[in-house]
Amino acid sequence: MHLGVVRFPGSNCDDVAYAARSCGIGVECVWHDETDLARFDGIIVPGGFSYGDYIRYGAVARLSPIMAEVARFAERGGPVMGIGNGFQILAESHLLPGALLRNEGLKFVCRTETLRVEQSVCRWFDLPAGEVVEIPVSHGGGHYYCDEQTLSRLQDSGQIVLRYSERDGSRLPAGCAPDGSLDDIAGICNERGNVFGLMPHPERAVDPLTGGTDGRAFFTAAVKHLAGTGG
Amino acid sequence: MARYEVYVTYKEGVFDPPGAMAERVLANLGFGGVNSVSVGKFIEIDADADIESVRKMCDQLLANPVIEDYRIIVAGEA
Amino acid sequence: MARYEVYVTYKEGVFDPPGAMAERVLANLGFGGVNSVSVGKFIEIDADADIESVRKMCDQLLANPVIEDYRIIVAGEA
Amino acid sequence: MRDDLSADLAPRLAEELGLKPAEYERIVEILGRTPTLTELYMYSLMWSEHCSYKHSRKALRMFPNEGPAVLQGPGENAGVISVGDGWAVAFKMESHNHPSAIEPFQGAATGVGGVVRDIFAMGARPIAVLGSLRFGPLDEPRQRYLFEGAVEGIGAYANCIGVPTVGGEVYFEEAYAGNCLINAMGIGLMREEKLMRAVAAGPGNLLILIGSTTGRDGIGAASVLASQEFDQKAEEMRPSVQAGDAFTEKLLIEACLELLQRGLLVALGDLGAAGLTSSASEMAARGGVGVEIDVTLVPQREDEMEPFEIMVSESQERMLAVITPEDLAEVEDVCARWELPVTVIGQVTDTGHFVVREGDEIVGDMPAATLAHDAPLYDPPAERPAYLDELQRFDPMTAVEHPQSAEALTATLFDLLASPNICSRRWIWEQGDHQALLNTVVGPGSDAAVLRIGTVGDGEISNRAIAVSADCSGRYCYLDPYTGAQAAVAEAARNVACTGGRPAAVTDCLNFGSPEKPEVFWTFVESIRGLADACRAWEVPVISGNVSFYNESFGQPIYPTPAVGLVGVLDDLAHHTTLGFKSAGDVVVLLGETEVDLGGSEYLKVVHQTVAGMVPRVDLDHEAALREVLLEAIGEGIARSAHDCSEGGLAVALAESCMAGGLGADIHLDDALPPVASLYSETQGRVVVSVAEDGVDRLFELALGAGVPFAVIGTVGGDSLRIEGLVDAALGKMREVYETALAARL
Ligand SMILES: Nc1ncnc2c1ncn2[C@@H]1O[C@H](COP(=O)(O)OP(=O)(O)O)[C@@H](O)[C@H]1O
Ligand SMILES: [Mg+2]
Repeated sequence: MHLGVVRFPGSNCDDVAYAARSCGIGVECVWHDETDLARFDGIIVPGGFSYGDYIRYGAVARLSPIMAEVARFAERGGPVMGIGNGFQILAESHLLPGALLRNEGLKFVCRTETLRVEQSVCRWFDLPAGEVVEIPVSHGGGHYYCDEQTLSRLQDSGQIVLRYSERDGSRLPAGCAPDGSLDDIAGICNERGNVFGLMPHPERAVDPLTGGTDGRAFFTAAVKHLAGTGG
Repeated sequence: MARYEVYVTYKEGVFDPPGAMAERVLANLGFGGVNSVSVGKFIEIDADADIESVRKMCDQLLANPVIEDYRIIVAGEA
Repeated sequence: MARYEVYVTYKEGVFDPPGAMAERVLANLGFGGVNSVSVGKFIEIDADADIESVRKMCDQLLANPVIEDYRIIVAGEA
Repeated sequence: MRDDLSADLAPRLAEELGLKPAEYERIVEILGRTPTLTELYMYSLMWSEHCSYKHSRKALRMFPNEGPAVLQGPGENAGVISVGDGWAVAFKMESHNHPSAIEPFQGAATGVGGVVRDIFAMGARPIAVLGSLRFGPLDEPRQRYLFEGAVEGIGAYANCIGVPTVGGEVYFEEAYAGNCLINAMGIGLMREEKLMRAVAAGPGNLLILIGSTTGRDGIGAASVLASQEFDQKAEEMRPSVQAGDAFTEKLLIEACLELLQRGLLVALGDLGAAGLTSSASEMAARGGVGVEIDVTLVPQREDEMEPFEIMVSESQERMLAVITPEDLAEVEDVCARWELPVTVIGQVTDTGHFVVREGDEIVGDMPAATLAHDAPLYDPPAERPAYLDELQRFDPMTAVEHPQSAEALTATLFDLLASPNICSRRWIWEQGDHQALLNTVVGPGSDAAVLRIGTVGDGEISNRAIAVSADCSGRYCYLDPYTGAQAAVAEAARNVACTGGRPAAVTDCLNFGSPEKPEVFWTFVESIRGLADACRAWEVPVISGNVSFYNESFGQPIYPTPAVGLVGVLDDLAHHTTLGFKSAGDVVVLLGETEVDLGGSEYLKVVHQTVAGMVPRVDLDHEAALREVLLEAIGEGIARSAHDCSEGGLAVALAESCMAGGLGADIHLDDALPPVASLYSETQGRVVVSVAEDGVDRLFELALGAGVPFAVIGTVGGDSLRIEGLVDAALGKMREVYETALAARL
């Protein structure tokens, strides 16, 4: 089991690498100019502020050589997960539908949020639908947006993976998502379920001392899945 | 050397958080009659390049076609 | 109802990191001849208001007079 | 020389640049001739208050700077202490008051940028930022603008460079309405052997500039702004406001740390106030060498910059380093990988002179040490302010009517919980990433932040931690600067001890009005004396700091505000504590004794709109003993929560422990004091601790042994805070008031 964590200038690759390792996964940080990902069983595009998020969230990172490789990796069915800024980069790269806009309140938010796992085709993730987890968010541009057709397609084909929710898993009242996300969406995947993007940071919840342990499932699930597919 | 002006605006229907916030705050500040505000980008480029390449710059970097439209104006010699 | 367009740009001498970043990235992408890029705001306002109040909106909210200049254009009836 | 000035123009220009006639004379004497334009600019900035500490240096000598843990005291970019197991922590607090008053977002952002550069200049990876902020009351739109902008600016910059914002403090007082205070504290972590200093050495070595290009932005900004009184003349000063470029800073952090890791740097320093001039002259002076810089080699952002402009530009996000010529290629490789420009701009010489060239032409040639060290030092007159007697004569118990009924006292508690100086700061700290780097064990919202020692990037995680708190009551310092300053360190130390940290060292940011006013200068000296006496008594050295004078508007100085940033050490993270009550049935204990201390209190301000009276005294021995009891109790695992009493007194402290733990409490106070004093006195040296029933005896034993007053005052439980006969406040309602108060004012 070997995951690659992409490192752009400004990304917090170390946090994800540490979290994955602490869940027993072998990881390696990969510099953004690399073009060979063959040795990896999965790729994580981590959070942070790649290129300062100048111009648009993820706009510059998307143009780096490694992202073309990540696209090919995903095309071949390889598992790719984008966290926070990584989600923004995957959306900019059109590996995931829609876009991430500035938070509705225009303010950065850092706090622990409750998420409900939706029934989805996401292969990064094997928590049962309806399960509720507590994961920190930390972003200024996590407002998920897509047009109506895309939204119903996401719904119909099980591509909505995570929603911000109440503690008991019920839907939030309108306008209560931390970033104003459309339909309270916190994470989505592509149709095949191998590319997954989420704004919350599971890597910040792998240690009871610093943020809880609900995030571990995001990494251990990958291990199980990847082991199951012979990766 | 030519000067180009690029106007990047949200596509119709895309939620514009800074615009929506501006509408709210302007109303709070007592400005009546404001129907809508939208906040886009105004990019000025001085370049030895034709408009075709400026278009490519927009497609590749300066605008995101999923949510944004852009318009290029040749503003003269720089 | 009138449509106003407001162009907000950095004052001369204020460093514009996104503009500088765009210059660098465009050069890396192989766009030759780009001399300078600056990234400002393009704000569209539909309002039942005269240009004087739009100026006030800019001073109070839409532009930061300390580091930014702005220009208002009456773009017609909305 | 090309920049020659005539002998009669030079003194006039000198005056315009803020040099006093005697200072100008001194420059002529040093050089033995009329200074050139470039030299005059360089001296005027290096000898400005901001760079030379000419009014404060003598008073600052009162601080104790030494201790077994100190690896680097004042005089470098930041102080450094050892925190055990080979780990060292660098920290420093710095003001950005004047730029922030003009443009709060950029001012605060670049303030963070500056202090963070001080940290990694020492070789440490920046691991935390704190903000110590003061504004006028929020009902004025201008204050809301400053406050919101500053909070956003700190968050935006720190978030972008991936450094968590773990705490801070904020107060709203009329005295800051014309002059807000934005102090930023930076903390960094390194292995002891990686300690780096800004000491130039090795004639023939190269001076390199890493990072941003140099523009006209902020020519003399920090130094000039920070050395002048500040009126509504903001308009005219606008051009000196600078925009931060956090991404370039992030690249600088990574590139510089990598250069260090590879052993490629002889010296490293940041470019702050007075830009290249200050950085290079200080490096040269520390190393007893000379430097030579060719301004034409400095990458410029704007056309036709004059040599003096290049030498004093305060463009942000630049670092100066000394390397050997052999290492240049490797240094260039590292910087290229981080997409950062790096340029050789000169070299180290053995002349002791700072030579500035424009190509072949010399435009300045000065003994480097005279720039850095020879500014004349002043002994300004100090005089106890006349207003103190009258203010201190005010007796809060007799001068005003106090609430008596339980209903009125409960209403007062809610008023205090809603006070902007007490209510939850969540609105602020949610705008800053407080978790990046994965070591935040206790984030903002508690007495002190607790950060695990380790770097997840290297997989090195330890059991050790530091605790950090920033504190200062400007109001106390206004009423009694000596005691107020002691209270600032006392509170910071108590906050740190409440989490289980042993106070180790202090940084400070001394914010005052004009030192040329005897009454202001007296408060300055008294504050330093207060800090120094407390720090000496507790063996907590002052290892870095910053002075910001001329915080006045229309001749009105701010409250004396000696902000303190204190770092403590936890040897074992298994024993750390937070402020929230943990389980129903636990026993609530008050360590320390309440007295009638309403002078300068938040109660007096909120309920009676009065700032007067004698402030609570600080008993240095008691504070030390109290901390020992706390550390013992936390170390033995019997303290389940600990929270110190500060603004709002015991009642507010209890309410905060209830809210943080989601549990009520039944309290009975028999201190024989008037009710309002029981509840809202701000007597120092008190901590609310909760323990399991079977821990009470042991805690009593510890307190008894240390001579610390001990009282069982109640039990945890229920869903309201009930203080017998005095207060009955439902948890839900307290939370609603406390959590929404700040946002409601914006
Ligand atoms: N400007 C700020 N930025 C981040 N956190 C802050 C800021 N101001 C206050 N806080 C946090 O809010 C909490 C309460 O602050 P304060 O009332 O000053 O605490 P105390 O009285 O214990 O010193 C602390 O955890 C502090 O770190
Ligand atoms: Mg406290």
